[in-house]
Amino acid sequence: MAVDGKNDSLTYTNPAMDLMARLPGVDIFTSTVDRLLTWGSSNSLWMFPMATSCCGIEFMASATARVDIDRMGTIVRGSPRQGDVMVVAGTITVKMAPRVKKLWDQMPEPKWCVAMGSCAISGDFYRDIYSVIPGIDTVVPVDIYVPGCPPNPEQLMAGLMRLQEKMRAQQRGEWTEPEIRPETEKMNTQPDIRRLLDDERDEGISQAQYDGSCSLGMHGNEHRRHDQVGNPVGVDREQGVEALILRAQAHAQAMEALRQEAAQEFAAAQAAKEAKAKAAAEAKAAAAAKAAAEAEAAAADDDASVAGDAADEAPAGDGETP
Amino acid sequence: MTDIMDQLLNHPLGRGVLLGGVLVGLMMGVGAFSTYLERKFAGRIQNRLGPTIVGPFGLFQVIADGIKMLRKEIIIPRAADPVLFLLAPIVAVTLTLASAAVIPFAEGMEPVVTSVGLLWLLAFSGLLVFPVWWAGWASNNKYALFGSMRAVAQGVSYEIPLVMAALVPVILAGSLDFGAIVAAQKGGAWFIWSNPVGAIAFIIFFLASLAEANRIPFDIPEAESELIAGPSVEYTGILWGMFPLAEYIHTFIASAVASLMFFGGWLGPGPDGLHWMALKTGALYLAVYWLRWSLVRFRSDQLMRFCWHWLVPISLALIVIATLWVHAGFGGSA
Amino acid sequence: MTTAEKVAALTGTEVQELETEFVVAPEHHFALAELLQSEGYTFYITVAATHFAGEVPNKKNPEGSPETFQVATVLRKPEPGASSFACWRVELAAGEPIDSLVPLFEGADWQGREQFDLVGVVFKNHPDLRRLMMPEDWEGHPLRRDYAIETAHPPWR
Amino acid sequence: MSLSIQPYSAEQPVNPYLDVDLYDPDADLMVLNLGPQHPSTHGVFRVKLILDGEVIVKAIGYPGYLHRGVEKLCEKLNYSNIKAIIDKNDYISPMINEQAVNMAFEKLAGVEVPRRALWLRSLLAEFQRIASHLIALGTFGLDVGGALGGGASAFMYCFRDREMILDVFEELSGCRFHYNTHCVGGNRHDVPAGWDRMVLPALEVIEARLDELVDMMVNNQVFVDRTQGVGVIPKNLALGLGLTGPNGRASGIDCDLRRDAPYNAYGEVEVRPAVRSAGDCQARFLCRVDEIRESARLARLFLAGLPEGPISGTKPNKGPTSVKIKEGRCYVGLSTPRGELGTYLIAGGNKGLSPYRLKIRPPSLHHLASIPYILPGNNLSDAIAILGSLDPVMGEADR
Repeated sequence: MAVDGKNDSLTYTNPAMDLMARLPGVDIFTSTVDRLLTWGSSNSLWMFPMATSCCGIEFMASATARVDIDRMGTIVRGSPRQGDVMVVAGTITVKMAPRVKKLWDQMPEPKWCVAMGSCAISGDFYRDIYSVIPGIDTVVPVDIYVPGCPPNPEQLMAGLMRLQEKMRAQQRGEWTEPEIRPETEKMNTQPDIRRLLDDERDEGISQAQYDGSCSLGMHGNEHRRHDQVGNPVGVDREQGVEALILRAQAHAQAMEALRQEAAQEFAAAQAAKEAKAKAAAEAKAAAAAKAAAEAEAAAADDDASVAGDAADEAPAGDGETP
Repeated sequence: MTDIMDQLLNHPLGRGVLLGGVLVGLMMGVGAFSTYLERKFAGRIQNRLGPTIVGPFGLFQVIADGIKMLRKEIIIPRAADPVLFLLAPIVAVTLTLASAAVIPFAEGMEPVVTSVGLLWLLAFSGLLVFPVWWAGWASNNKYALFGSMRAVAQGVSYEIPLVMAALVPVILAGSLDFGAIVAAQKGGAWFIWSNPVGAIAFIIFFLASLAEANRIPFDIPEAESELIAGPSVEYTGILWGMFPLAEYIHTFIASAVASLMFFGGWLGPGPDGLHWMALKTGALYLAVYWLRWSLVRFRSDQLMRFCWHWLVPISLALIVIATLWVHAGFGGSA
Repeated sequence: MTTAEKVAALTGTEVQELETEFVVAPEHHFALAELLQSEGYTFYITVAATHFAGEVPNKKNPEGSPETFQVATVLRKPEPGASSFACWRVELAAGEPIDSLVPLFEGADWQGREQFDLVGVVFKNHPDLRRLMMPEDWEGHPLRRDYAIETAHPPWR
Repeated sequence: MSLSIQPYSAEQPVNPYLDVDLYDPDADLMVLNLGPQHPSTHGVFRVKLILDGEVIVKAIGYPGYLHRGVEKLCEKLNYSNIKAIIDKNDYISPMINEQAVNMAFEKLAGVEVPRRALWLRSLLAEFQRIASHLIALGTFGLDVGGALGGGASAFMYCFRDREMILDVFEELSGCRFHYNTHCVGGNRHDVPAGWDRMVLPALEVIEARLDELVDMMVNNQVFVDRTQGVGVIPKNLALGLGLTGPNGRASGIDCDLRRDAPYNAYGEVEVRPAVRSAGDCQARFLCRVDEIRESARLARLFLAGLPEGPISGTKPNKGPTSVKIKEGRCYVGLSTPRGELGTYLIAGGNKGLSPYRLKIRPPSLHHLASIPYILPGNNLSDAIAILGSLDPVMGEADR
């Protein structure tokens, strides 16, 4: 799952395995151990539920008697520290996405992500809406997509089995292409964890994370400085509402100014059109008069209808302010 | 061969190493296998199957889980206290194993021969409050802190009825030695029915040891629906795995001690021996599961009220009655 | 005197039936809610604000029309056997605040906050008016007609 | 100085806008963020708790983590496409959500719905109510009993029974949920042959197993200790907050739209809503248990009396533009398992093809609005139980 080595959450290797790989003559042994480790990991996929909406219900149903995902050794843990597979079941919104990223960073390696349901995969119906993330793979790397709206519990189980197959294939070296989207590399949040034997970690990143987590309200006694009722300390409530009223009025005034501007433009355009149409009509009339001097008077009716068409072509407003 | 064994067993150091090794292996096996057993048992209670796919009857599930946990990354949170954080799970397992050292699974089969076995056991299981407290404190997580504070309050409170209920068989048998306590129950006179207080003392002892081991309905420190995982919420991989391991072993030891003190240990109808001890311990152990998967949990203040309003006065009364009973001449060997 | 007549007397509008939406001037809004509450309409049901974007002058509407808001309120009379509701609306100019019903109904708190968040109507005398649905730092009010549905919100969207 | 906060009561109400600094300047208060990702918040809901020890001093709720802009989307969609979206709002009872918007559309469009469709809708709604309440009971068990304990067993039992209802729906419409089986003017799927042979045994089994569940939960002293007198919502507060459905009826509000403002076929049968007066967690739990029994009774009535005839008053929809409502506005409410689901509709957007404004009155948001009032003064453990007993669905609350 390594991207390019920049994101240190993706380059973790177990120190014991690292040591063994460096010792001469133990390659055969390590490959056996590797197979054993993969067997263990793939048969004990503990899920950390990121269950937000409809799919969460089917996710819960997958743990119950009808399907019983515990048969393949999968149980649900509420803490990200003890999960192996994050199952994103449901729509992720803009408000929720930073939390998803944070919880994903809190999970220990090796870890996998399953996008369950069409909302998590692509946003589905809600893809174009201002508050919805168009697919969770823009936030965290996804290993398995389980399609459906919502997928049946059986489908989730099939997805997990597909993940097992992928893990085994990866261990054999058969499957190497990571399912990762380029947007993921641009994410600027980093894991809020300190790793053993990691000397090269930048302290600045850690500090930035810590500050960021404070702003999310995860640490500290922020209730002292944070507002109790939504207004900054020192501003009483009535004043706050007054400020909001002022803001709304300012907005309304701005809209009104825009409308006036548009009205002036409209009037100007209308006048220009009329002048143009009048000029055209006059030109036509002049031409017609010139022609009339030469031909019959019946041609004048046609000129009048042309002028009428020009007036009809005046642009209509789009019905809504921009 | 038997001579060497005898010599080894009679030598204090050799005995400690040999039986200690067996004990550690056995307890680790019990702790690990318990997770499988519990998942199967819970599955049957809930009309499910539990693990079936990994290995025959899902038996290798435990091994897979263990390998998985060993492989997982160990994360120490940035704001955590690294020393206490690492120390807590290790100490938890060590203390639990140490408390198991005095339990005789058959006559004379305890790694540490001492005449105050019960005292040793109660002392070590009482110390178990500390690693849980450290874990919660060192994690620098509010949920963990809540869990550990609840654990401390609960552990310290339930220690009292636990010890006082354990004193009842001690008074009846007149000894702190497990061997002597079991010997006093010879001839079918198990303490649970050979006297008026045994049954109640057993219930109190059992409930208090459930509370000590944080099992439902007393599992408020690790309340999954409130505190996610309680003190162990920040632990990953094998460090986390040590907590449930210690908990399972602790529960197993509590079952073993209860069967020693109230059900005659290895005594039984027919030939005495290890099989009776295993049977009784196993039955009590499954009863713990049964309770766990059919009850909801107390609230912390209700838990405290239950302890101080009911268990402590009743166990005090039990001690008095047991003393009078022994004084009247009905008691055991003493 | 029926409730409808009392309402008509209070608001000065013609009210035939309370279930059919009727228009009330903003200054009568709070008094009407108070009256209805004393008449048994004690169940707070909902408030729905609607934004009407004004029109720039065009051929069909050469004058144009200003931006307005409408706030509809529904109260229910919980009577076993025959429950009825009252539904009225207040028409507001842009930027004009409306009285909050929080002193009468606790439920108006979050409902008002939601309408403020999504539509941008300001509620006077609201004890805690801030965004409910969108993040606190969100810009704009999504349910306005002039808010584009696919507005981007970097870096997440 | 030690101050104590008592749980909400009519005599001593809780101030939800309490200024914590004024509460006790010397107290060492602690902020605990419950959620948005927490096992017991029933989706993504965040409560910021300010705690004095384990006692809650102030609770601030933050919904909106699942705000999907449904109302905005409805302004862009055609009438016949909207109900597929509304399904996803209250994802625990999608069947009734479809009916809610359809009722509003039919009222404004003036479409006559055939009698068979009305009865079929009522029948499906009652099934959905059973399924929804089963989830509510099960997850409440999970909240009180823990994911690794007796509560989990109750949860498993409830989901096991719910699967039978889903099978019934799957037989009818082909989906486990998000059925999309209602349309303006009638239904799309008629009852398959031999359906009653599947339905009636399911109802019997569910009713029989419900008794076991009640035995396990309500007749258990630990459960009673955890729920009795916890999270009491007095009647006046419930009225002011707009607490409808089982939560309101547990507080003594005798109001059920099925009986008081009958829609569908409810006017033709007698509905006996379960009303209790305690207003605590146990009353809410028992209200739901009683409603399951009542719904099973009603479902049997509706199944037995299902009239013959067409199931749709209009021709099948040929395209998305087949429903046109030029203008009008209305408020329509119906009773979902959570409470009164209202639809406030202003027609006339997009040349009559879409609503100009569709406001959904989500019962769950009103229920969640009660938490600043009823959480303070309670223990942290009780907060979980109270949240669970309100049975919120975040998809509906946030929309």
